[in-house]
Amino acid sequence: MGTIEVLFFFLTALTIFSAIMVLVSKNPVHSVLWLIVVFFAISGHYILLNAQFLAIVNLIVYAGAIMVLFLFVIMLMNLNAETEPQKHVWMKLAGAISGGCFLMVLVSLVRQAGDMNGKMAMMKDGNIGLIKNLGKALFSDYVVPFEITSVLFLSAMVGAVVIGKKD
Amino acid sequence: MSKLVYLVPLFPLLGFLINGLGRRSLSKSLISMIGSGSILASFVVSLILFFDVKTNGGTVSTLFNFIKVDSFTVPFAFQVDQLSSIFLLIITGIGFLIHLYSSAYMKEEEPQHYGRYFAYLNLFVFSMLLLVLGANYVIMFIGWEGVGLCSYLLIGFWFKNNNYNYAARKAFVMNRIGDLGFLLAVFWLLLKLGTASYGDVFANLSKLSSFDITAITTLLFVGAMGKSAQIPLYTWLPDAMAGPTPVSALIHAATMVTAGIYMIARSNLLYTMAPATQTLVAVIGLATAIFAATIALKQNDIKKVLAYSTVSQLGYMFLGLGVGAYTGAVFHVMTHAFFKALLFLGAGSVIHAMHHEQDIRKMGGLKKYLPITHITFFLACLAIAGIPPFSGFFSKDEILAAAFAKNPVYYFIGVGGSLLTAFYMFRLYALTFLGKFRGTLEQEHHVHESPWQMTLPLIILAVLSVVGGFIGIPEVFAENAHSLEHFLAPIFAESVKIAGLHHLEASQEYLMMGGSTVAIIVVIFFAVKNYQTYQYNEKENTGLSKVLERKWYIDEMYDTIIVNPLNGLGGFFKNIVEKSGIDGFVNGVGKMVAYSSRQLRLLQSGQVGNYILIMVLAIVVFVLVWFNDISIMRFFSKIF
Amino acid sequence: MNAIIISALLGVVMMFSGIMIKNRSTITNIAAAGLVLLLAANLLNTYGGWVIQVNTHSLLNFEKFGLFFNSIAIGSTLLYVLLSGRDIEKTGLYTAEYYALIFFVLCGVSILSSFTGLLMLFIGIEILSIPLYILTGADKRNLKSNEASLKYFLMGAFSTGIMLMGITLIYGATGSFTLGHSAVLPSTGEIRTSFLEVAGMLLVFVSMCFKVSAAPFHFWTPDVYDGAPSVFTSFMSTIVKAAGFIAFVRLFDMHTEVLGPTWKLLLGFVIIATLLIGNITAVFQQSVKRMLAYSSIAQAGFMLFSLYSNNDLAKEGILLYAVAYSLATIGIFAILIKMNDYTFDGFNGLAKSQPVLAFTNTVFLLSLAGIPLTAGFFAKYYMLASVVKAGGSLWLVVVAVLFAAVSVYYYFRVIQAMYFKEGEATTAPVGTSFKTILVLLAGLIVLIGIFPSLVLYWFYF
Amino acid sequence: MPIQYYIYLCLTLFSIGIIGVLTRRNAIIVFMCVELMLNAVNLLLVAFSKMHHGIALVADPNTTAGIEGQLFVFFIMVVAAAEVSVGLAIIVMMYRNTHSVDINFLNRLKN
Amino acid sequence: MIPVLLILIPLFTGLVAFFLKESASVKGWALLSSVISLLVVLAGVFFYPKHQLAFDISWLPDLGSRFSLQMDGMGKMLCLLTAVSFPLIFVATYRNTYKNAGSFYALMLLTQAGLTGVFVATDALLFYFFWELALVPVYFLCSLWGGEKRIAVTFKFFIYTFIGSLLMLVGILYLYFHTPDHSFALQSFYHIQLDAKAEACIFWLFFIAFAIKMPIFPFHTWQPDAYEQSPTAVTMVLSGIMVKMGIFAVIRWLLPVFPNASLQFNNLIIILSVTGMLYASLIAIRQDDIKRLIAYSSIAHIGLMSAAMFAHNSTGLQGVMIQMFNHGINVIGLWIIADVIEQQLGTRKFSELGGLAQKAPVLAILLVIMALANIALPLTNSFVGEFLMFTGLFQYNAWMAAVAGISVILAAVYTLNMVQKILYGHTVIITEKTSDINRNVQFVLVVLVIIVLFLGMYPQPMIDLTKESVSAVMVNR
Repeated sequence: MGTIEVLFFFLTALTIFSAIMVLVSKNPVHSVLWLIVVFFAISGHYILLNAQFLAIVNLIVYAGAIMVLFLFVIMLMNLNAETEPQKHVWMKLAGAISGGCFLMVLVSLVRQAGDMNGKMAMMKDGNIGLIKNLGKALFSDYVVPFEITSVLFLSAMVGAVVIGKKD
Repeated sequence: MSKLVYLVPLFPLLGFLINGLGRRSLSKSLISMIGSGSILASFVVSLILFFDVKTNGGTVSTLFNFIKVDSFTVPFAFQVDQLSSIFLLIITGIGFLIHLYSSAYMKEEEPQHYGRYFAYLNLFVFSMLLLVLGANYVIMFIGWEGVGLCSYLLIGFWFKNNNYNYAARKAFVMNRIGDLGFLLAVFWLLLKLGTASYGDVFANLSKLSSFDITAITTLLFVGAMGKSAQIPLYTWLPDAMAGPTPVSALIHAATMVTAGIYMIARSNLLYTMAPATQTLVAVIGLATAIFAATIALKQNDIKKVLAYSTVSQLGYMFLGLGVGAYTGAVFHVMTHAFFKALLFLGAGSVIHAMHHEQDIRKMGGLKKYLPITHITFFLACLAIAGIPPFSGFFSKDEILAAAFAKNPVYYFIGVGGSLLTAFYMFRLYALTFLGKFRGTLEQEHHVHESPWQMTLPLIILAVLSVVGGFIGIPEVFAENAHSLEHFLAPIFAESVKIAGLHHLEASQEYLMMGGSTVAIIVVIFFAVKNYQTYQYNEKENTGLSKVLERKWYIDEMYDTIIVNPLNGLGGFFKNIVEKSGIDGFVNGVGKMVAYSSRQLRLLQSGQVGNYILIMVLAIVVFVLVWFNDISIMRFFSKIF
Repeated sequence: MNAIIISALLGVVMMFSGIMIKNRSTITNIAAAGLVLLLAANLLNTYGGWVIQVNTHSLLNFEKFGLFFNSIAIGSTLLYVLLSGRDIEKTGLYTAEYYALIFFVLCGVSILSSFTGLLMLFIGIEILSIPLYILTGADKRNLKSNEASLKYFLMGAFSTGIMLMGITLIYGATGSFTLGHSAVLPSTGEIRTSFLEVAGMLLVFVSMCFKVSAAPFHFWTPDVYDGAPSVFTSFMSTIVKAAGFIAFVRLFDMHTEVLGPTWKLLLGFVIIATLLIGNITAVFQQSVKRMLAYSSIAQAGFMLFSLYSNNDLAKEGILLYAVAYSLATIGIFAILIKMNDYTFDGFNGLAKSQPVLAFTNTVFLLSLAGIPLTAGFFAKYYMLASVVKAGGSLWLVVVAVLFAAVSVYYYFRVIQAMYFKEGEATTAPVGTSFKTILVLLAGLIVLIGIFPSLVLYWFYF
Repeated sequence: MPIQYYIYLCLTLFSIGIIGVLTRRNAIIVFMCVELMLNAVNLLLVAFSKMHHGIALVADPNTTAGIEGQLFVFFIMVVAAAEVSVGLAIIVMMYRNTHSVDINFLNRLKN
Repeated sequence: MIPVLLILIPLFTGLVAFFLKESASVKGWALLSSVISLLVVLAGVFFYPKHQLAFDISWLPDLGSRFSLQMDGMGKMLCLLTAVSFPLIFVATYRNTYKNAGSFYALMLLTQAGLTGVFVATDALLFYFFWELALVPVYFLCSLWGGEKRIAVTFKFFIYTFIGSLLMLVGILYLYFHTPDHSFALQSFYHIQLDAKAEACIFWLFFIAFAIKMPIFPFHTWQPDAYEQSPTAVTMVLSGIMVKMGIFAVIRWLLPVFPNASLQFNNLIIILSVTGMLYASLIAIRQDDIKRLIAYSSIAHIGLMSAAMFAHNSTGLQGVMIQMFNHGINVIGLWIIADVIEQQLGTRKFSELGGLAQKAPVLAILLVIMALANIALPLTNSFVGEFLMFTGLFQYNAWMAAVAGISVILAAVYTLNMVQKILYGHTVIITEKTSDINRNVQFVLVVLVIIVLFLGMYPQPMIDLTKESVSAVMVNR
């Protein structure tokens, strides 16, 4: 039980706990905050896996930009626990059960898939996660999708303007 | 010589076309001249043919191939031989007389209907000739249905009266029932022999199994039942009296109804080889003879009486056919044609005189008003009653003799029938002509003898029915006196060879003749004495006489047993099965689609949550289906 | 590559034209011109003319099939703009932006028609979807439009998640982002499948089903098509849907043996469910627009046959189907948009007030119903033929034709309304050019209906 | 670290996301749960990429095998960002018109 | 070349007719076109050699389908029927006024094109095309110009037949992939070898399509309603010609292609047909509506034809062949009369009629003759047909023939009942002041009567015309 294991299990526990908190907390603001915790935990996982670039990007893009965006919107609508609508308990139960079934099925599949047995995810060493290597790959082999995603952003931008602008 | 054959049916056809198309333009006299003239012409031709046949035998002449398919051929061919030539003479001869008679009888009709009448009559003669001349069963069938059609048209001639129309339809449908039997027989022949021509059929009889022959003959006889009004298909004939009286005389007494006899006589060989069928024919014929006679006892409509007597006489003819006396049957057809036509025409002239009064209870004492009609009618009665030496005596006697030879029971029942015949005929005679007039005064004022066009045929026919019998004098009186038998011999030779022709001893035959004659005379006197002082009274008949008056309730029985159930079935199909059953199912499918559509719509609840829920569940199900090798238990065991 | 780059550039051009030009019809004309240009470029690309050479590192592969589909999509878009351009202008303030988004969608389409790996598939799908979320919500004041767009977005995002999970599982099993990579061992030819990969493909399959609105993942379709502004419904339900199918076919083309025997069973179930829900539910609709939404589901059921029996006939068939279905639906929607009342009764007596519209509409409907002498017949014909050729599934074909008979019911309700019912159908004013294009469109449909080879020879030379 | 752990972790996260989507009515929360699903996918991708890298490393010391996984994560993040901007815009538009973000009220379109 | 002309003439004249606005001109145009195609058919039947009657060009090479037409004996006869019927129908209904007549006659002509195509196509896919092309215009004709319940009824009719043809399409596809040379040509269909099970399945796919078209009990329920609701001109086409499509298709596409299956199932089918005969006849007895009566009597006649078809012998088949023509002629005549009565008296219920013979003697005579033809009286055309068919049926099974024969009796019952109720008896208020039929109708009916009587007395030409087709089918057994 080395430090890595300890960290791993701690982060895992944190991730799952805060993820659950995201959907049980009545107040949307709390959900957002818990989600940010989830993202931090996941970034921790990235670091454990020595994917530093992604860890940073995750923090900046998700925990930073996206979540702040969410937070703004929620503030703007000043949603809080009182205004938060609740589904009927049966619906919740149905949702939980079906989600659970989904999990069970996939887990059972993984256990069926013998070919995953004994495979290890390489921790802390292994340098593909470094910015240098990723950047090389991104601008050589994956330049086309990289460029094309600009179209995505353009359309998103246009969309935000078209939809969001008050006319 | 045989080229002339075509002319025989051609003249009536032309007459039909001219009268039919020109009935609005032509004048009555012209119409009647064309109508009668065409028949006269073909009568002349028939005479020529007759003598031609007498000298140098029968011929078959083909016009063209009516139907020619690779499995069989039906030529449109005419066959003139002894049998058909006799019938030609009867049809055209009597046909002509009746045309003549009609020209006066139908005077009151307005020209177009007058023309229609003669057109129908000519068409009838045409198809009757086709029937007789046809050289195979198919052509015969054409004529067979043709005459049925004409009788339909003529019974319903006065189409304003719906009862007449019903009678006409009844006649046609009942004939159709018979015709189906006829057709099936023809199919059977075609199937087994591949031909329907008389010559080939009779030549190849050996190819037929006895069952085939029995079946074919029975089916043919079913046809005869319909056409010749035998039990159980006879009820149309009395109703057919709805038609004009000359029509009854021509079609429903003299010619058409004897088509059945002609057909069986034509296929005598078949019947001779099917004893079972022969017995059937004999029994049916005898039964019909008696049965119809009993009904005739209590009828009060002059034409109805004659109608039932016709049925009964036809019964005798079938009896003759059944016992193998083909000549006798044909002979009786001939004599019956004479006196029955005479009777009908006489009745016609009476009705004419009485202004369409047909109830004999309202007549009487017409002797002094209608001398010619009276005397001729009397002679006819004697003839039909079978008083020697009138024609009916010889023919009926020949049949009865043959019946006796076959089976005495037939004979005695037959004689009983002839007694009944004598009784109802003279009852009719007495009620009509004897006693004193029972009609209204203005009727009495108008009663008068008919014009010459009507009396002339009466006289001619009277003469014929008096002397007509002498062409068939039995062998016992003189050797080879039975000229008809000798003339027809070639037709029946084969049958005779098979069945054998057994004459009775002279003594026995004399005894029979004498006995029956005496009995008949007694009956006649009884009847005349009983009915010449008849007083008309409205009292309802009771008991058996009522049953007889109501014709044994046969019509009612048919209605309840056959007609109504079929109607009911039709209604059931129309209203229940069709609407609710089949169509209901078809529409039900549509309704089901609409209904399920309404239900499926609810699946689209509009709730995103539900949509996604269903998606997730679907995914789960898919995975389970996909890895269906995982049983649920192992599935859970895998998780923990 | 031409199509991708030029459509993206044209999108940008449209954005700027929106700033420069205020007259909307000019913008429409520019868009039309741009589409013509795009079509020309793509055709050049197809028949080996001028091509922009880009080293895609085998992430994209431009074979004839995809390129040809590009021309179909671009061509139908051109027709669509020509027919409904005026109505796009009416929809909102942002005409130019709408066109820009349409061009971006076309970019996504051309990616989907040429991707080789799951990465490009994913990016293509997203480029396809995101503009559609916006277009669905284009009618901002209309609550239905908003609702549709939010529904579409939430469910779309969810299905994206599913797809990504699938892709991840495939990657985990095979170590690559291409399908069927590990299916056949190079050494021994025998098929070795890992559960993970199969599960991943299953999830990808599900999310693709979602995109092409196959039951039971179709639920977004009626609501979104109904809520979105009709012009964009027309675009979504034709070009975009066809693109989805092309992606679907290209994705699962030749990789189905990995999936084992259950594959056909499952697909058969999906097909029948789709046909059932699409056809049966459409029967009872009161709004023609919503009926068309369901009918598009039903048509999807037919198109899925090309997946069921992936053979050459199926590939030709899906192209023909794309053409027939797109042309007919664009036409119907173009007419529908002109109607003042979208219910069936709204069409009562159209034949008297607008004979040309009624007649062309009849042709389009007959084509959708698959009556001979229209393109739709051969579309369905190819689908059925491909299945019969694949063999063994005659029952499926029989079921399909029975549902086709059901489809006649709701298509002909429109015809009945137009011709046989009494009523005063009122439409927005329609110009002669509009009518002319409609007639040309109908003529084209009939022409293809008599000589489908016109389309297929293209595909072959 | 055995790869199964990561798989279970990510599947759990993913399922939690699904459950969130199914159980919450607030459009924003639902959307956040979708983001949660995406993150689960990202983590799994990285784990797999490291796994494949490790396997390939045995054969070839300076291989870049498995890098495509991490790049994919990068693209997912890009797309997610784009989606978020659009999605939030749509939600805001919705809120403007109805003053609610409750997806249960999205029932004008049905049947 | 002839068959192509036969299709193109009505096709193009029809398309032109769409744009003719003025009623009289379009009537003349349609009449002209139909007369021309009649002349062409006559030329084809009597003058041209065999090779002139075939036509074959490439149509869909990649589908293995060719645009190939061929007029054999049966084709000739049915084309003749079609080409004779249309001018007569146009003349007979010349006085009827239709709103926007242009479309009406256009659609009629298109129907003619489709029908002719069906009768001459020797390529399965082409056959299917024409099959539908004949159906769609009829749908519009009935729905636009029919009676008050027209829309629902016609729609039922359309979907019913459409399901049938779709099933047939599946069958065609299946056969196509089992032809030795992957083609739709009739000849290669004749050389297909299928295993018993497959043959049975595909047989039923085809049979249901044709059974619905004919129609055979119990697929008939669309028919009486459709006949009742359609405009009479269309009803004539439906019952006179279109019904023959089903019979024709069975003879051309079913019996030779599925010899074993048709031998396997013919007992069942004949029982169905005979049941249908009696069933329809009994219903007809209870009908009070002229059109429905004719419809059901037509079902009964068709039942006989289908029974004779499946009796598997040349005699019955020959009978069916000529009966196709005869039945067409007779039923058209009856429809014309029904139409005249409805037009003049405004009712079809013959319980409300009576005594028409006094007012309209000419009509009376013609009606009687047509009715007699309907009950197959000798010396009318249908006697020969029914005689042959019954002979064939009798060869197959005597009992079947006997039972079927009952319907002949029933036919007499209901037909004469109709005649009596309409013509005889005293006149009623409705029939009080009616005039006789107009010149056109008179002319048409007289022509029909002449055909009826001529073919009744001398049917041999028809038999010879169709003999080759019969033997062809029998050979392919």
